[in-house]
Amino acid sequence: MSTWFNVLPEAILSIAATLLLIVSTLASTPAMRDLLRWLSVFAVVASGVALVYVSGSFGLSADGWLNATSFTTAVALVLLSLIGWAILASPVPGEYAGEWFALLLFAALGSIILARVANLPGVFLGIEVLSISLYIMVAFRYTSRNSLKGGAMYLVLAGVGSAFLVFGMALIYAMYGTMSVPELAVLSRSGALPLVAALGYGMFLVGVGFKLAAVPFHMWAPDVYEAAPASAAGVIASASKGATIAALLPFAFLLKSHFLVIALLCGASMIIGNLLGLRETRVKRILAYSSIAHVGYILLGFLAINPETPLSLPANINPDGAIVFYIVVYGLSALGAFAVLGMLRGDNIVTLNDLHGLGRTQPVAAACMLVFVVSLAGLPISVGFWGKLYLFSAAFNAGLVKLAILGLIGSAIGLFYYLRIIVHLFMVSPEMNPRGVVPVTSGFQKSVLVASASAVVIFSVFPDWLYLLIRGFK
Amino acid sequence: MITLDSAIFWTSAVVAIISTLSVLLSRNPFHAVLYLILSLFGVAMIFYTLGAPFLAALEVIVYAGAIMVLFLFVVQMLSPASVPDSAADLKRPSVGQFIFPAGLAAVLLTTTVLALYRSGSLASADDTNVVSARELGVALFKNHYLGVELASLILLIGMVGGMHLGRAAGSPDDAEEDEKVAVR
Amino acid sequence: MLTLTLIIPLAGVLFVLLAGRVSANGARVAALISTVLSLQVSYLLAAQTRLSIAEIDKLWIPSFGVHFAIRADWISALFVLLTSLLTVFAVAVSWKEIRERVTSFHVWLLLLQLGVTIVFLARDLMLFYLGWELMLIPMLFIIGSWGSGRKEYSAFKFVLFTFTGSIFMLAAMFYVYYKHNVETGTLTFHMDQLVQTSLSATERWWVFLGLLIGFGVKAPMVPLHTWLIDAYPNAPTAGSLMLSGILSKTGIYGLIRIAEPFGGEVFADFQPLLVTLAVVGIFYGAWIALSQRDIKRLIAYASLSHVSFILLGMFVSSDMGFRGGILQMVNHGIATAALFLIAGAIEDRLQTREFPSLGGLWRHAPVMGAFLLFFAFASLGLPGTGNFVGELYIIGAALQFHWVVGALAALAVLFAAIYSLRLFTGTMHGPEPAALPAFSDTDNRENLLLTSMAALLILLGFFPGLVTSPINPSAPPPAATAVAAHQPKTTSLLAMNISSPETKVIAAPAVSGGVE
Amino acid sequence: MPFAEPALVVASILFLIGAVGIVVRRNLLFVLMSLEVMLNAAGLAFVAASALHGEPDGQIFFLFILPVASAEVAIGLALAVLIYRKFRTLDLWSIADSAGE
Amino acid sequence: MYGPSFDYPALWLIAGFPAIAALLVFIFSTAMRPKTAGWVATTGVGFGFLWAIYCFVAFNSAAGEGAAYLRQNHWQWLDAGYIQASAGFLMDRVSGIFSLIVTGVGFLIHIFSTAYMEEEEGQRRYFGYLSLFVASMLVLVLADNAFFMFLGWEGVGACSFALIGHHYEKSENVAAALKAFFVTRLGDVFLVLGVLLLAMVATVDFTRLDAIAQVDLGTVHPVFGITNQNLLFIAGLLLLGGAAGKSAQLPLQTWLPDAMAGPTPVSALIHAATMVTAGVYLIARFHVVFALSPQLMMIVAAVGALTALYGATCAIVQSDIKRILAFSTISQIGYMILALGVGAFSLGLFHFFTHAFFKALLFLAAGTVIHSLHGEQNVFKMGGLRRELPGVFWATLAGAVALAGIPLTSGFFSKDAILWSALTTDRGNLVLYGIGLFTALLTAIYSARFIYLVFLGESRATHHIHHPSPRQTWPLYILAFFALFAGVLNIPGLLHWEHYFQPQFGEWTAEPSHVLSAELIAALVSGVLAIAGWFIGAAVFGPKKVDSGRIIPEPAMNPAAIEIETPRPYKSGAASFLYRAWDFDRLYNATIVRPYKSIARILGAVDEYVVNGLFEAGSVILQLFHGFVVTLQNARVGRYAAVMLLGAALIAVIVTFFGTDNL
Repeated sequence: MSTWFNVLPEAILSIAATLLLIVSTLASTPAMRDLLRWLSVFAVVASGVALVYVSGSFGLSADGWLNATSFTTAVALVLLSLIGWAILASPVPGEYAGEWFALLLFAALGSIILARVANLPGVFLGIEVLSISLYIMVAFRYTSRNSLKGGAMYLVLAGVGSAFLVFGMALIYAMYGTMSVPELAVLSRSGALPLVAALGYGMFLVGVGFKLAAVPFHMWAPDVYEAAPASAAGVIASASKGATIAALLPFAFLLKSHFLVIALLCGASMIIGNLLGLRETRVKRILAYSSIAHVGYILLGFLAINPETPLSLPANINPDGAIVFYIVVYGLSALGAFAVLGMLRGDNIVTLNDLHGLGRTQPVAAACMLVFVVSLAGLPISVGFWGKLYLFSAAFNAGLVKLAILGLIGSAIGLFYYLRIIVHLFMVSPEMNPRGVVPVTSGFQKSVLVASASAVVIFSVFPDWLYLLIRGFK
Repeated sequence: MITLDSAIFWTSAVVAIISTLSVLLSRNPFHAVLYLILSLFGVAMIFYTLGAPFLAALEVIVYAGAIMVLFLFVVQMLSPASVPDSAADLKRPSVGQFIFPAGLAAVLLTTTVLALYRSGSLASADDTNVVSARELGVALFKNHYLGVELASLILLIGMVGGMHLGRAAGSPDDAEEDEKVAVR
Repeated sequence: MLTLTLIIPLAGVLFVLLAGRVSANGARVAALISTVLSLQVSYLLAAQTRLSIAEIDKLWIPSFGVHFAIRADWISALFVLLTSLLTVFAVAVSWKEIRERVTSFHVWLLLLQLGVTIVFLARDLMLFYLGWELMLIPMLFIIGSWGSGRKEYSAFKFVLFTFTGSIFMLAAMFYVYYKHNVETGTLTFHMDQLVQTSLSATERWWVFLGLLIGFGVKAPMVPLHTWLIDAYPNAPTAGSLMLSGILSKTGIYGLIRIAEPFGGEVFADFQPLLVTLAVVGIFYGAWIALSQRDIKRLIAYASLSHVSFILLGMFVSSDMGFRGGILQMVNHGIATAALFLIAGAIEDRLQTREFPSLGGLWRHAPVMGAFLLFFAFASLGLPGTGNFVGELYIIGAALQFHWVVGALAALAVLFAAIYSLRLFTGTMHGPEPAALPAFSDTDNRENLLLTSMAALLILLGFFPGLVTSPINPSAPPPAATAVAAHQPKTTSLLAMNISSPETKVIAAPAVSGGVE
Repeated sequence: MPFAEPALVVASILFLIGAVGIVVRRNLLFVLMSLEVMLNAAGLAFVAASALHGEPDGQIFFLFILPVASAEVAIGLALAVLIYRKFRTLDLWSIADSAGE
Repeated sequence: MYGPSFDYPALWLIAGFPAIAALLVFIFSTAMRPKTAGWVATTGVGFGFLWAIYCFVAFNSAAGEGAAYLRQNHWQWLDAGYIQASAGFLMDRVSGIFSLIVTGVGFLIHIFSTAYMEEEEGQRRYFGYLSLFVASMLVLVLADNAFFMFLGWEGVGACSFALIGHHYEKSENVAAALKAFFVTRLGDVFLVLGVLLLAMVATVDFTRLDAIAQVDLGTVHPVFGITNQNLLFIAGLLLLGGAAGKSAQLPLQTWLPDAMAGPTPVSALIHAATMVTAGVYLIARFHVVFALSPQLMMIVAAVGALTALYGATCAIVQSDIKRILAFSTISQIGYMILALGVGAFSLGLFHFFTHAFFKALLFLAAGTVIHSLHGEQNVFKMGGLRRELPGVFWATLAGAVALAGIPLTSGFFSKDAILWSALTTDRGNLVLYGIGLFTALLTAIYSARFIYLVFLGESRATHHIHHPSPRQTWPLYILAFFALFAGVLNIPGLLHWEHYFQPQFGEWTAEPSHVLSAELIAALVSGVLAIAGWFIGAAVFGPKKVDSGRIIPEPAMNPAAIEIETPRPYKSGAASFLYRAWDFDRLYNATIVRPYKSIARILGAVDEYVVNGLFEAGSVILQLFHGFVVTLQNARVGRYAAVMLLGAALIAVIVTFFGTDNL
């Protein structure tokens, strides 16, 4: 069986996306557009199956481009399921649904590539596939000035980011003359890092940091999140971050040389991210800031990784496992929160005042929001709490006490704005709502929401089940 | 001693840098585009001296030929000629605006140069071996087919984006567009 | 029994949700039923723990070694009993006061009860912490949505304070957990294992400090009390009742059941500071209470003073003080609840809590006045109410600790008298304010509640042994052997040996002696 | 002849000029051009690097940069056109300051 | 076996009857008619009285068999460390006498009240607390240990608060009630501490108090690091403080005059039977502790003597009829304390015994007078009531002469015996005796003044007279009888009383010399002095001595500051000073009350702005940081890119200059 075969998941997604584009021209009625939704879901599921099928059957394959260890498979599946969830939850009444789903599929493609890729151009191309489709999703509603604004900003800054990424790669390549990550890992572990490579990795981190919206490369996040359609923002927050982290994981060997840099990114994100949210009144921006902070927590886990050992998902406190766990946890909660916002209003800007009285007019949606926000805040006994506990205990085991304390402080600050969301949701009467929001929610989306909320609840009570689930992917 | 190659290299380097600077400083988009084309030519020459004639050609054809022309079209379409050069966004940035970024750039540059020359650990091939188009093609399609696929997909996505956003050009009516592109 | 105490509130939540669909009263009734049930259950549990410890221990989250481990010895069971009792009261007082979104109110109330019960029963640190934090959100809602005045602000303040404190607590717990893992290689949060962790003195110092901050905020211990001054008055009556009656007890409970075992010998280093803080708190609260214009704020400060009194009893580290503290926790829970109930009733009738617009109410509400007088006397520690016994024990213990502390504690009793009677005379006595609206006396529901509370206090006043006698002399009991040792061979709470005088009468001795 | 290292220096100079351009220019078109300059400089760096090692991989990477750059430009310019329609200007500052919706 | 049986009746019922009555009144208060409430309470106390007699007789028969006390121990009440107390009742000689007086006089006062309170509001409340008052006092005197006694002790305080503030509409009454409670409460603090000390050192079980004498005085106490002797001394002082609080002795006497705010029968109860005598009981009960240390006895005697003098001096100038009696009470209690202080414990009790009668009598009489004058209390607006209320007059006269200690009245015997002991016991001395004598003179003077101003001379009253009902007068007559003849119980030479208490106080009593001749001379001296005093009083305040022009204003109490604020009623500053009760109130207000309040206010501000401010400041700082980081977020691509560039430059610098293989 040729190693071609290992490309199957990606192939399925790309073919499905192209087909979708073609079919979408025929889809004129809403019913048919729902068909498109299911088509793309099917594609995602199919490529997931393919992933499981090819997992572990090859080492490096596609001539060193992809690898398919159980770990990468697990990560890829996590990302896929997140995007699949986004496809289910994203309300697309418009005519151009086909393109939307196609773009989501492209994003999925980029993500799983990033989860599995094993060399530098792969990383670059994966990131580009992901982010270019995201540009378009951000600017999808081109009739709104906001979307155009955000789209342009995202495009330019992301371009800068990837330019740094590529330049860094160039320097690395200039140093070592190879582009395969495993080889780089071996080379970099041997002795002190030469300055050129160090600089190259530094710039590489700039690019990655931008995709992650880690401080100080976070500036774009609030504006873009606000400009983008809620579900797109959800994808940016959950899947694209997760994919970038996944792409970063093979570079764990950097911890030997660039620990200080990453630690700074991590600390700054945890503190400044939460500080930024403190008095924000626009909900999407709040979520953007919280996403920045969460990147900080995830990086904390990344810092705890032991560069010498291969990545794995053991049962106990283990950074790699903790990170994957957290990607799921955070992704679920963030997607859910954004989905609720998406149902809330047609336009982009949702202020806290728009939430007034939701607890009484739309108890179900509000309850779901409560679950998601509590999980984001990491209040016990939410699954978010368990995720944080995994991360922090991993960090603590690795001796990163100071950073862990910083993280605790950060989450204490962060609690403030999460609480504000809750208060505005439940403790203000609907009359106080300036724009008299009557949320438009289709029964379908509602059920999706409830499903994911209850998933969050269940995993909150039995976090191990989620763990088993992740590890079950093989 | 100055060989022909080194002469070409240095002159084209200087040309590239100066013309890029003037892109940065010019006030008229037309001129900017032309300067950029010039700097691309310079880079193409450098490619040539680095033994990548095929890429040099591509640089000229794709970058200068295609992308820049696209720029020109847009510039014409938006006809900033009607906009006076004195428009706020076309003014040449004041020196004050330059200080901060230029400073940072200087820092980055110095670190890079330091890295390149202090460590000197770069394995420099004594003689540049020219990579022919054939070798390139072979390497590309033998080892990097996945990359090619992805690149093509990227172009496809770009096309989708262009099409989607281009739609707006057709319809003057926002209201109906609104619910066409409606997505939350 | 043990699991039922946790299951009933949960089932109650569902029950309330269903009944709430029918009508508001449905929700009320449902909540009442479930709380009364859990009262019954916890009574039986308490009766059982007089003989033996009830315990459940299941591995819950293997990847963390979190156990679902709950154990009820006498003290835990006692506070579970208090909790369910006060929850019944809370439901009852809210009957008329809570008029909108009744269902969700009771849901939150029951969740609160669940959290508190977990805290009192948990033997697993993580489980304890979960219960601890489980109290936050319900309280946030109860204060924030049904409170009065600056309710959101108060709710925020409460949650932020408690959460920040609990972060320190969690850090301390986690450190022990980590050390234990390093030592034994097993991941477990179970207290019985963790207390065996060998920690250096400095480690213990820090761990104890972390736990102290966490619990001190909740108790509250001066100077971590400022959330209370906003939260107590602005919460709905049920809320302040739960806050002052139970949530403060969770802090103290944590101190004696978790902080002290982990603190171990370093507790001695902290003792002077802690005793000082407690004494300061007593006078601070008592003194400021006098200067308040708002009756609920007055009660809040008074409660602060009482809690400090309890803490004093706990900190002087003597059996007597411990017994006094435990007894006083129960008394304070009931008495303050009653005071808040009456204050709430007054506010509900007059829409004001300010002294200047109160006074001379006795003519209109003699019964309420009588009750208020009784509970004011109770809170100033009049003999015949349990408060006296508790305070007497504490003063006695303090006197043994150091005569200055003892003297100050005794003096505090005078101060207590001052603010308590200020509360009474300010509302019931004196000339009526101009334009006093029609003021109705307490209705039967309130009378029933207050009577039962008063009866309880008097009962404890004459038979304090009901609470204290089962307490194991080796107090505070190290968890494992808690209360295994005490005697009474009956499973009724009222198993005081109240013997008729004959038993005590012995033959008349020689001339010097007397007829006994 | 060892032009590789000088070429790398030139590349970084171009790259930084592009970066500075993005910072200082307010007009979207100019910003996009600077972006092109940066990507192109990165490509140049790769070619130089491959010249160092005398193998084609670096040049291949340049081949991957090309489509990315063009795709970005395509979308960017499309956005520019739309933005000009909506805001009657390409000045990113005034666009940023102008109200949404 | 001696259970509660016919021979040994259940003691608790003595307190139980009034308590049950009170309970009934409270529970059915809304259902009951006010009249019924009155009768229920009265019946309860009445039964209590009868039962007390029964128990007392039973005890005496047991005592005949050589038993020192009856005791019934019901259950272990307190059980922690050294605090061990049973809920038990004890009947011995002391508590026997006390319970008889309390129930008996209380009963009479109840009867009186049923008439007195007829028109008043809130009768149910009144009677409920009144009989609860009696019940608590009975618990106080019948308890078998100090802790259980404290139950009654505090109960008395609580009821007195409720009763003094009976007319709660007027702020000054409330203020008076609060004052009474707080001052006595201060005493209680001392008492608690003292009791705890005793419990720690020896025991507070009343049947085992002799154990205190067995304590080795030399050893150093482990907890306090001082010898047991000093410890007992301190404990004694604390007990004295407690006694001073309840018994209105210096320096805690200020509450008693203001306690007049309550209805008059309440004052009668407080002064004669219940509250103020608690201190006497306490010291008598703990006589061992005091007798152990001469200095302590000295202090007690000094306090008693000074208080006696103080009360007399104040009483002599008062204008309010009830204040006169109040100060006289203070003075008379002073006598009792003096007696205890000089070691004549039984005589202290004897004076308590006699005093109970005539003081109750005087108060009830005063009540009747006030009643018949429609609430007029200023003696200078009375006079000439003899013609209107002859019965009341004669009764009052009996009480007055007894108070004055005119020979052959009860007061004479008790007081004279005290003076004699003050002179001749080894604990006594000439100074004490002198003070006592002088006080006796003053006492006689103001007694006479009382009679003359109120009953004799021409009427200065404005109202027409309202005649009392027999339910008011008969108690007066009964009390008058005892006031006159109760003295026979301790006629010098026979001394039944002292012999009766011999087993109780036994070796602790300081024996006065029993030289009959000398004793008779002393008696003669005091008798003559009393008579002389009476005549002086008559001479000064007699008929036609007091013109209606010269009227002393009655004190106006300022509720805010609980003190007597009056213009100088007399021309002489000294008189005004005495009139204002030596300005103790002003002193305490200036030194204690006002500072306390202001500190409270200051602390309140501190908590509001400093302690709370700290935490508020934290949030403010956070918000400042927020503002700082959020200013950069102005949607401008250029600036965002600049920040990115900054980050890149930082990373480059770190990597280059801080080394790559760091950490």
